[in-house]
Amino acid sequence: MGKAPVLSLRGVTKRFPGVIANDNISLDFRAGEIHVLLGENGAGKSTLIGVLAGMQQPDAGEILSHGRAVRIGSPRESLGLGIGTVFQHVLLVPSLTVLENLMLGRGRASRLDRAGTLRRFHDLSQALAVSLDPEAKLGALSLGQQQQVEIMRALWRGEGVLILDEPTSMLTPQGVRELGEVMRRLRGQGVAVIFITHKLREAYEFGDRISVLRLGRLVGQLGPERLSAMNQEQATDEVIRLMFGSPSGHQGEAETLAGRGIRRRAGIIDRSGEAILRARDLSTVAETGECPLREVGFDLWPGEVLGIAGVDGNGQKHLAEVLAGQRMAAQGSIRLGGVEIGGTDVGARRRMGLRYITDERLGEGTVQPFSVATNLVMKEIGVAGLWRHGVSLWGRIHGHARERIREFDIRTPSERTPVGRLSGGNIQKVLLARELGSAARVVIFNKPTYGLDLQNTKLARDRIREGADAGLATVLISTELDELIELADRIGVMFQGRLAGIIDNREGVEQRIGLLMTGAAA
Amino acid sequence: MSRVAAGVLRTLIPIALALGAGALVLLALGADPIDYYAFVLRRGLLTWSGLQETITKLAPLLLISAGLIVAFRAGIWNLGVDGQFLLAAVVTAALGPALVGAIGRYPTLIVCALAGAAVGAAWSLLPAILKARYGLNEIITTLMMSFLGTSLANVLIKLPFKDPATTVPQTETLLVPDRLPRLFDSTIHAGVVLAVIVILLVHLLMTRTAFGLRLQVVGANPRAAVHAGLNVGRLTIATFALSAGLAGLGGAVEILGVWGTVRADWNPKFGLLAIPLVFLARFNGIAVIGFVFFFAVLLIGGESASRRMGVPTFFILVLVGLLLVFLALVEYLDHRRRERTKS
Amino acid sequence: METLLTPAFVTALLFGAVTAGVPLLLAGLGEQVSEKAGVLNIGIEGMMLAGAYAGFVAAYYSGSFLAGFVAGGLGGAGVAALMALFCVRLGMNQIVIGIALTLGAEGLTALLHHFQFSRSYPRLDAAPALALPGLAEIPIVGPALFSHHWLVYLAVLLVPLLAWVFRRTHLGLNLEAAGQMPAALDAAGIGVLATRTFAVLATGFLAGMGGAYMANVGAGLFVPFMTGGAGFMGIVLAMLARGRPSWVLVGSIVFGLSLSLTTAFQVAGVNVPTDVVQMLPFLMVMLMLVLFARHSGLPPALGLPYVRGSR
Amino acid sequence: ASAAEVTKIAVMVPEQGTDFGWNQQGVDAARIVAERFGLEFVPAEGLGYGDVRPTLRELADEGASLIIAHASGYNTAAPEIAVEKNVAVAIVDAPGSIKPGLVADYTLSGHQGAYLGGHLAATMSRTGTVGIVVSGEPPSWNSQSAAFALGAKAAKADIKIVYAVIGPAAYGDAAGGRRVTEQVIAAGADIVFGQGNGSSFGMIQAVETTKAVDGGKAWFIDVIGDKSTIDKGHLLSSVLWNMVPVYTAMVNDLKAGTFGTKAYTIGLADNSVALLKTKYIPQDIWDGIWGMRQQIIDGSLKVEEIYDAQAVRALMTSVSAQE
Ligand SMILES: Nc1ncnc2c1ncn2[C@@H]1O[C@H](COP(=O)(O)OP(=O)(O)OP(=O)(O)O)[C@@H](O)[C@H]1O
Ligand SMILES: Nc1ncnc2c1ncn2[C@@H]1O[C@H](COP(=O)(O)OP(=O)(O)OP(=O)(O)O)[C@@H](O)[C@H]1O
Ligand SMILES: [Mg+2]
Ligand SMILES: [Mg+2]
Repeated sequence: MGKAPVLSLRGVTKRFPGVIANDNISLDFRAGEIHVLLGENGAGKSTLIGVLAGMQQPDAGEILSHGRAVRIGSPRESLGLGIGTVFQHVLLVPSLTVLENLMLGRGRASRLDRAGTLRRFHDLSQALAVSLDPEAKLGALSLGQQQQVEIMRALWRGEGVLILDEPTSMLTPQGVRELGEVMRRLRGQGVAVIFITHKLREAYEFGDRISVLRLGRLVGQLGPERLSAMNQEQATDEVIRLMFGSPSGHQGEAETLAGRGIRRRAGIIDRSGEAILRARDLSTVAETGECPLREVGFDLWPGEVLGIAGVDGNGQKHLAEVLAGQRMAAQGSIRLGGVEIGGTDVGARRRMGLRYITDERLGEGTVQPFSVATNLVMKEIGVAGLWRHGVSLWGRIHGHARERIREFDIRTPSERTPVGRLSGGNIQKVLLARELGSAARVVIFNKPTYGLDLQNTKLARDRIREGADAGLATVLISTELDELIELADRIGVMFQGRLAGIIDNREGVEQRIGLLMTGAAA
Repeated sequence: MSRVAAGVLRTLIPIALALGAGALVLLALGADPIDYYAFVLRRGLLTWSGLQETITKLAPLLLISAGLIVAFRAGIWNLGVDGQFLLAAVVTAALGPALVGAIGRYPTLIVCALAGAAVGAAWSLLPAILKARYGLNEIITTLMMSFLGTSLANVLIKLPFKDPATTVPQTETLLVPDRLPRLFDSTIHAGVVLAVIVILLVHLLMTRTAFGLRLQVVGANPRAAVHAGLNVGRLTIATFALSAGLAGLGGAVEILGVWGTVRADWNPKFGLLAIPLVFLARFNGIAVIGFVFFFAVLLIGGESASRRMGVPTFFILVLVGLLLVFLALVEYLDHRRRERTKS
Repeated sequence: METLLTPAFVTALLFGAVTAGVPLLLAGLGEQVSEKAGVLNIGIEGMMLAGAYAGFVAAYYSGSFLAGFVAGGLGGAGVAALMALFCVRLGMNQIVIGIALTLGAEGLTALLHHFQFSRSYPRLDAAPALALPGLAEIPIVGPALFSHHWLVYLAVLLVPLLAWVFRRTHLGLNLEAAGQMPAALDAAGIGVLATRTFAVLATGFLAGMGGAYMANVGAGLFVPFMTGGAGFMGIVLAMLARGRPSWVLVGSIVFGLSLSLTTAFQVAGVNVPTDVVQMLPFLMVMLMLVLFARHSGLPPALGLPYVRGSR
Repeated sequence: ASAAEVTKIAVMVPEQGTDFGWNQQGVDAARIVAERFGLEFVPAEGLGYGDVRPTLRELADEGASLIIAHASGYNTAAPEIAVEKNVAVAIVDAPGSIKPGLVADYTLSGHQGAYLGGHLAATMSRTGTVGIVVSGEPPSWNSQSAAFALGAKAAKADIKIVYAVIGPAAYGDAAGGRRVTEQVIAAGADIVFGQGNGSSFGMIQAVETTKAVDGGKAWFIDVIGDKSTIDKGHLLSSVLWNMVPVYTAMVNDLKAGTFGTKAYTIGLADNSVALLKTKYIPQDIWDGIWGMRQQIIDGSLKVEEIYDAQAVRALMTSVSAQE
């Protein structure tokens, strides 16, 4: 294997208060190779990327570019080395247009070169097979589209190294396939691609080399020759062994983690009784860049999981918010246990047992600077037991937090740690712990496993399944088909704000949903 | 213990630096810094007569600070406290003398205090509604209302509330015996005690109650507040009312305790000092008391020292500016230290 | 009575409105640059005052108005440099530092004036006026609007220029990004700290020029505290303008006119306290806010320090 | 009130005593009187318009025999402290609150001088219009504005009088002073009677740099202090105040134990109010003014005292409305 590394890490270490995010990591990235980084939430993948992108300064170790030691003191210096990065969290300016975002950083005080930028924009649009309106305000685009802009920007100067931190987390299967094509094409052009994902299938499908991080340390690597020698099953088993150090005894675990042999929920739903949740022609008014609801209706029975499939940005957000009471419907009715709740607020609905687990864990789900404990009680400030006559009983609030942390296995230094310091997976556990209490009757999940690693994904899905088995009525909004197929009893598809045909989750459901998602049969 | 010592040290060093910088200016003015600072200390802190003045100065600053703490913790930048303070003061000064004859001293004092708070709150209503209903940024609106309030106060003094007995444009005067009672035989009025109690209560309200926690959630992440089902609009208006009400109470107390009347064009601009101090104290009511006291010593003592040493009083402004900068520096370094260690 | 409202007088009213408006215009435009970049520059009052003092001293001793304005700009930029160091580079609290700098500048300039000028109160000669050929001949309006010191035209030209910079140059994009999503600017390879430093210094320079204009052209001399809150007015104007320079111009015209209006009323013998007239512009603005209240669209990162890679 | 031994007098002023005006005259006069009586002298300058009780108390504690609170803004606080500390204070603009042995009032008004100033202005005005510019409307300035208008009126029935206030609390607004003065000149005034602390330098600047509507020179009539040392040839006159007689009388009364029994005033009679004679005033006109001065002194000519702002404005309006 003659390819010399274009970029190398030598003993890179990065500490954060309380954690060693990267612990003496040495890695080589080669031209024309797609190098997959795998690891649990909090394993240190993004930190490593941050170091390469000049966003983080390593505490120890060195970086070699074409064998030459370099210091990447700022993003500019990273770009200067031909490294293009698509960060895990979109780093674009919402108030600027697509074109302006692409022009950002191409100059200091000089005039903007719209014509030239537009030309390059069209070239790249071709190459990436995307169609975006260059004059659209970025904030008005769906996360998926925003990510396409990010990729375009990362490729702008035809970089030698392209880093993609969990790019597929908000793409449709179709989108993922296209991204795969792009990566392969770039590999063909001799670009070194660094690709981070939590989905083993993608890792095997696209990766020439797989490196696994665990608790900040590099715990193993599958080189091209070994990888090509293995079939997908062997590869995934090996990766899982590396990731979780679980001896191959836990085959069952490995299987579910790998998402193989999905057991559909065998729950037999009794639909004779009255539906606990009845939605009738719900419609909303949209602000710019949002997709409103258009006459959405469905029934949901206790113990049932209603899956909502669809490409991101087809009204799922509005549906969730309208059901939760965060957004008032322009028309339509919602009945919970026979009671009309269309006019009631979040608090009232929560007291009636309606719960909502948002997909925006940081945006609205948590208050980052506040402690885990506070975030755990955020939706019931003032309740008896934790408060007396409106006076906070902090002792009890922290006690309550410790219970939840134990029960939901939240990995946090303490209940007083600011929630913003936790990794994505653990923040999600905080949300689950907050919502899935005893009094819950109906739960709405919005992309519950988005950005979670295998283990946390499994945990979250188990929670959903257990809940349903215990009689919870569940609305499960997800862009991941296999997740829906694994968990849902019936699946509806959102397309342009409408809920197209709700069908039973049986064999061959994939094709029909696939069609509905593109509006074909809608 | 040693942590406390370290903390004290971390505060003392920058103060020393600021005083050092001030000393250079004093030398340039041909004054002996040692003498100057000695005078400041003696008048502001070490003599009972001076200390009384220092303590008396706390009342309006603490009440305004209390109002600011409520607003700032709720993420609402009420920068209009001066207008709220002033209007409340004018109304108090107009009401007091008119009422005292009819209903007697203590009822008057209570009515005036309440009226002042009400006026302050009322003056924040428009910004509150604009913020709650349209999300209009309150920095602009409160600043505007503050300018408006200052002018309106003058109009009120010069036209409806003018004391006909004097040629000077000012309200009638609430006579000394009718003002807030003084503590023992000192010149400190009961309003100071009220102010201290109020700010401590506000501190508890914000840190130890459900209401306070709700406000803090709204302040830290409004979207999370909506998600959690908090009525952000109502909380916003409540915050404004409470914050401005306290500023108004400050105005009332200052009149009932010290002035007895308001003269046209009077505007102490306490907010300009209280706002930075509240930030330096990180919205902590107890810490605010310390900062406000420190600066009260500086103001009372500095004025005396300037007079005794023939230094123009402008120098006090320079000193205040220097201290704010260096204290902000501590706050910053301390913050950095916490960031590094906290986990 | 109306006989007093002669053409000459009307001209003077308009002329006065301009002289009163220009410092606000410069301060407002300056503040707008900082705010766009995400820095809430409360210290602008101090920057104006420093500019007024430095500008006067330079103009007085050199006898050159140009020197005065340059010095004024540098004086303002000097204070701004402190703001940049403390608030941008170190990320210290912008409101505390802003107020501290304002108080410090007030005290320092007053002290300097006290020892330098309080016995002699030196005054400059009338600022040379540059009459725009043609326009200046228009009756009433001509001499009122088109016969001013060149800095006035410069200040007005700054409006379209800034608008152009904001919308058509990389600097404009960088400033916008620094205020909207600093991390994105950083990731794009432009230093957020440098961008903001640049913005704050620009603010200081413009505010300082405004102060210098106030002292050298407006008053012809320096007296302590002479800016009297013009800086804070600038902040309000900048925020109301929502990033549009043209609105700052409109705003400063309104306030300038309202000041002249005060005099007009009095001379016309309308018997109301000046305070009432002073309230008019604020009332107007509040009214407009109530009627057309929409999100005030301040940059999300306004007032927040930027620390690379922090969570 | 019984005779007291006087050892030390203090004077309190809101701004630095270097303004060629209210503050400077007050401090200087007090100093002179102190020297004259061989008393210890304590100036407290730049106290601003905030609460001065701390300073009053401190001065009392330091054993001041007399505290001159030289600002109308101090005339509520000072009497209170006088009672509290049993110290003699002198206040301005509050004749109502005198107390034997404790509180004396001296209402300073140069209205008599201003009347002469108005006469001078009207007779010397080429344009037939004179102006009055003030930075605020405290009583003592109101009375002078009114007297100036009356004097002008008396000299020329058809004189036009343009009255303008710079703005609220514009004591230091030099730019405003200049702007408004220029506008007043544009309104036809060739002689401007200006009252204002820091802002009055802006007014002078305007007079120096603006031509009157007839293309001729514009003149300035100042108040309280004598700015001729910094004049550039536009200072026509000034209504000079001299507090020395008043302060002297106070000390004497204090010694005699009659302090606080009378209100002190300044006037033409003892030259505590005088019109500044500059070389720009033609002798014949000056003689006429001098004669009028006699009439005022011997009471044959009464100058109305108007302290209220509204009344003053009303007067101006009516004055100019008559043509
Ligand atoms: N700026 C920061 N400050 C403090 N701690 C941080 C910071 N960034 C990351 N961490 C911590 O470092 C560890 C690694 O975080 P990192 O984001 O690199 O993990 P990751 O592998 O990207 O996880 P995920 O798959 O959820 O993105 C985590 O424990 C995280 O809490
Ligand atoms: N000479 C200049 N003229 C106009 N704008 C400038 C100039 N210098 C810098 N700027 C502006 O300042 C900002 C920062 O410039 P630059 O990116 O070179 O700083 P930097 O060196 O990256 O900052 P740092 O070293 O702090 O990371 C840019 O937005 C640029 O528009
Ligand atoms: Mg990551
Ligand atoms: Mg650089």
